[in-house]
Amino acid sequence: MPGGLGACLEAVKNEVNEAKDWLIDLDAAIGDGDLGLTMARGFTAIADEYQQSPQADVGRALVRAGMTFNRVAPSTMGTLMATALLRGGKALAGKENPSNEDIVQALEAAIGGIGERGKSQVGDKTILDVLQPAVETLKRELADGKDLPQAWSTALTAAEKGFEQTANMVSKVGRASWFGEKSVGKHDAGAGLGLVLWRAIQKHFEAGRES
Amino acid sequence: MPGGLGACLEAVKNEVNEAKDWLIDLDAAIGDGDLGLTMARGFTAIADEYQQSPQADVGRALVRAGMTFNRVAPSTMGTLMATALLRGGKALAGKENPSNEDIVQALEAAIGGIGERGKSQVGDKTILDVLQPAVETLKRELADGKDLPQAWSTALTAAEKGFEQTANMVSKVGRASWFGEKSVGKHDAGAGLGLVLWRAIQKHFEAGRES
Amino acid sequence: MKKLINQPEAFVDEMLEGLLLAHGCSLRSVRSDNRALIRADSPRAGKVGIVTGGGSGHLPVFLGYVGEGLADGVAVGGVFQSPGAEQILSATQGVNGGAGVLYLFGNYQGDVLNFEMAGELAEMEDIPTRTVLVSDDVASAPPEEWQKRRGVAGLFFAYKIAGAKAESMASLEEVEAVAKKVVANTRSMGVALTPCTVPEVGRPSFSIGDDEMEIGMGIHGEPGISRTKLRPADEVAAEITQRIVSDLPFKGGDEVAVLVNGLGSTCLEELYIMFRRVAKELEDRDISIYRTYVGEYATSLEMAGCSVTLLKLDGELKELLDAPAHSPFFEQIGR
Amino acid sequence: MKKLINQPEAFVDEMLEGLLLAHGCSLRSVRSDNRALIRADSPRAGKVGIVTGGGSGHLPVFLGYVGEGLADGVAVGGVFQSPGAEQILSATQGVNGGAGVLYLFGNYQGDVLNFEMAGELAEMEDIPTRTVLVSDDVASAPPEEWQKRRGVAGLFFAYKIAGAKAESMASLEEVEAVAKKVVANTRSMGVALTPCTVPEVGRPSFSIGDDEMEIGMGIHGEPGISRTKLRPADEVAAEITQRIVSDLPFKGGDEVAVLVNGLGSTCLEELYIMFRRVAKELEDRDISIYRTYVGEYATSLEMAGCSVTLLKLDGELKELLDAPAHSPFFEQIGR
Ligand SMILES: Nc1ncnc2c1ncn2[C@@H]1O[C@H](COP(=O)(O)OP(=O)(O)O)[C@@H](O)[C@H]1O
Ligand SMILES: Nc1ncnc2c1ncn2[C@@H]1O[C@H](COP(=O)(O)OP(=O)(O)O)[C@@H](O)[C@H]1O
Ligand SMILES: [Mg+2]
Ligand SMILES: [Mg+2]
Ligand SMILES: [Mg+2]
Ligand SMILES: [Mg+2]
Repeated sequence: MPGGLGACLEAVKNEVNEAKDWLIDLDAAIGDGDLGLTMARGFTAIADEYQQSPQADVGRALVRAGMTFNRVAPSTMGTLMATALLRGGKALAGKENPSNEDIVQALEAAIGGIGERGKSQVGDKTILDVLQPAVETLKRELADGKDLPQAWSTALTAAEKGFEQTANMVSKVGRASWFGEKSVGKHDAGAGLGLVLWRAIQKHFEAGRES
Repeated sequence: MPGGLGACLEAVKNEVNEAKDWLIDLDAAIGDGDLGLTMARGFTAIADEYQQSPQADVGRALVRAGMTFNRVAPSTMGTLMATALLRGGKALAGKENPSNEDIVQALEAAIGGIGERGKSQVGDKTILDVLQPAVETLKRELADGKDLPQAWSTALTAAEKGFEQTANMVSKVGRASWFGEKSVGKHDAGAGLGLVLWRAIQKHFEAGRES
Repeated sequence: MKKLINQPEAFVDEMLEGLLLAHGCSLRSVRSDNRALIRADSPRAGKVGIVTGGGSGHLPVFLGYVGEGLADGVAVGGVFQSPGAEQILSATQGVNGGAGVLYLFGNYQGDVLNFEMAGELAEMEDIPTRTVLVSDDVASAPPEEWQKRRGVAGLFFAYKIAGAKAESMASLEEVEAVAKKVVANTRSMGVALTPCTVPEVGRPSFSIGDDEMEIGMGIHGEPGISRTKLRPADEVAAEITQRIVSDLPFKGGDEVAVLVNGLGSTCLEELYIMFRRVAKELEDRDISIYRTYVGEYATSLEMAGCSVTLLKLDGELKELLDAPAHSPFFEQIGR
Repeated sequence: MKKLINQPEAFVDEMLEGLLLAHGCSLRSVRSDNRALIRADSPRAGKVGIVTGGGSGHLPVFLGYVGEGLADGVAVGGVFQSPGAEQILSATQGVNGGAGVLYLFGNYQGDVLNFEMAGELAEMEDIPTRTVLVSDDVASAPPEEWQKRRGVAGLFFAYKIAGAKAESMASLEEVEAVAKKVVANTRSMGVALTPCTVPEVGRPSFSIGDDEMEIGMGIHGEPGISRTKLRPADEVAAEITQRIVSDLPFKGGDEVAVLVNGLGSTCLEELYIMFRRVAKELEDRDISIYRTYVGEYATSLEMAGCSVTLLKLDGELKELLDAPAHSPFFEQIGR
């Protein structure tokens, strides 16, 4: 990745902070409106922590980030992000320059962790509805021989589609599920976060390519 | 008195009820605003009680009224009115047709009771600043040979003057005293009540004279 | 303020009905008048009875402090209104165990007048009474006139200590003396952020800007000593503590009990934030805290704000403060 | 809503500082992290530890129920935010007396996820844990899905009874079993009149008309089941009782414990007016009240409103409910 993990975390941090109010509004509609705050706090903390003491082992770095994320943002999504970082980190243990295959495996482990921890699946109107199709597309595109930035860019379209589809779904889990049918017509906030994350890295790749 | 004690209590009840909002406003300015409510309640209760079971012995009737007044309106003024009724009643014990002299004595006992119970005196910015000069005037006019209605009417002027003067005084007792110097410029609510009571009986005499 | 009530006029009586349904084992009414309540085990032969009373709207004050090691009887007035002399007399009769009765209540004129009337009536029945007025609100009169001050949350310390003394079967004179000692050593000051609404009145008791607070305001909305913009809790706690400490004055080396009391809608979390700073202010002055109470001990319906009370302790007061106490509203197991 | 606070971000930590200053004899922090608190006498060898936790802003929930005959440890989150797994683990380690630890808390996903993470970490340290979720809020899911419901004031009964069981040195399985029994027999419903304001957010958690109320609203402002004009307390109490009774269902001849709980700014007087009608409704259905609690047991900052909780009792539950309990926020001397 251009600039390594540190630059990548920095890119995510900036994008999430920019999307803060948007995420708050999405979560406020059928939740408690904290998502923008907790995610800004979490992604800022892990980026800053890495900046202060970088770690060559990407796996280890992600595990540490997961623990930190949970400490500073122990909300639902904070805990799911922590779980994702821990699982992804475990999958990358010992790697300093993960291959594309490693990355796909780590992403699969991460979203597997979210589903397991959250006892949720695609269709429940969550972040999974963005991340699952995005990772599937990424994997297929890479298998088709695309390079990582290209594949990531194509997967962004899948992520966007996934996000749009959450508006048609009934919330099955978490706070939003209490709204039942009333949740239809509103996008899921966590899905919004998934999109922000995916787009952040896509932009980061793009910037890397241009520079 | 025209129509006896019952008609007199009825006249007071009506006048106090009419003055209710005015008394509330006066008390609200440098007190808690309940004076109109408590006095309407108290004077209504004793008039209605007398109506239901009249009593020839004016003294006894007033003592009973005092107990009732305290039960339905145990505020500062309610308790002072109860004390006044008890003392006045005691002074008239056994009388069915009190003389003018009896009445003056009863009134003196009543305002003496207020001063004792309230540990207050003329100049403290209270009901006494109306009742004391009124009773003094009444006594002097009667001694001068005026009849009761005439004397009462002249005393009303003293009551009115007393009421006006309370606006220049600093509150020395009760809730209003917490306002200290800030009470200057405002009339005392209890003095307002004193005026209402005196005027009620004056009107009652007038009506009696006309009929 | 929105309320869960029925007819406003029924507020006090329905509250009392509910209360007796809930706490009928601890409290009972005298001659079926719910506005005169006494401990279920009253009268206790040879024990000084403590009777208190005042307006409704201040729970747990007043009736919440009727219990073991506390007061014995209470006369309940309308909201922010004195109870009648008749009810005070009923409570007096109900708790009279032959050792006399102490009238212990806050210094408000309506209450004073009615307790006086009741005391005269009780005397006619050969029940000796004494009166101790609680007048702890520093904001309501200068130090040299402290006995003219209003009674606020300091009532709690008076009940706790006089109640413990009476429970020890002390004489009327002894109970009166220790109650006077508490009052002389207790100082309080409050801050109000919002008014409250008396149900029958239906509108707020006073008006205050959305960004204002008033230090020294009384529990019925009586005027305070300074209205300012809303300030941080630390500043408010520091100012209140300073005013209280310099009033008695409390001095370095003193041992005190502290009560941080919520007026109604201010939440417990905020009270602890206030206490945090009060404790620091006391520490800075070398005044040590012997015992702390934080919570709603004397409220004003749903008024927002809090008060701070300090009681200077000596050996006797410490022992009595530590004694167990038990009512439906206040339990203390002991030190 | 006006608040007595300093920096909003410091709200929880300053509250905890104040609390530990006030109650340092009863509570202590684990490894100087005030967000992981345990009974001062923890760990007690051979006793099952009970750890709870959740967001701040609900005092006395959660940390107010750490004490004798109650819970042993608590992890404290931000306002309306779950605590982190790390703090839950700290509390778990702090109370572990070798007999295992019961996680007992309200059914909110953020909390569930973090307790799950903590449980996995505790397992790695050979501390066996069990989890019982309190899910008493009738308004939040249909009867057949009662285990998906949110946890509200019913938490109190769970602490009281599981705590008494643990105090009797019962095994982890036994404590878990009785906790499950409480939860299965507890039902609550609330009504909200005003929203509350999370300090860091700075604006009300939801909007509601000046003349409206919402039955079934959750303690963080989660949507309820009916928003109507403000109705008399009697009507509200009758409706809530009916909904709760028909849910379990509670039946004629049942014995219950009742909790009428204030959400924050609703005053005690109003809670007794509500209880008065709840008691009547139960009497009409031949359901008898064994024990009553009225007061603020689980709040939502300064939200106005209240909740009613019923617990169906049997011999075992009655005995455990009557056991003494003692914390800085709750004292019960026994029956
Ligand atoms: N069980 C779950 N599994 C996966 N994602 C979930 C689950 N529950 C909630 N989410 C996601 O989390 C988002 C809300 O996160 P957050 O605001 O942290 O929740 P809360 O404020 O309720 O703790 C939802 O929009 C949804 O995408
Ligand atoms: N000590 C006193 N002696 C005589 N009159 C008094 C005394 N204190 C108050 N008053 C009178 O009572 C009036 C207020 O009565 P009320 O509204 O019943 O008082 P509160 O509401 O404080 O109980 C005052 O305006 C004053 O005239
Ligand atoms: Mg959220
Ligand atoms: Mg949240
Ligand atoms: Mg008045
Ligand atoms: Mg009054």
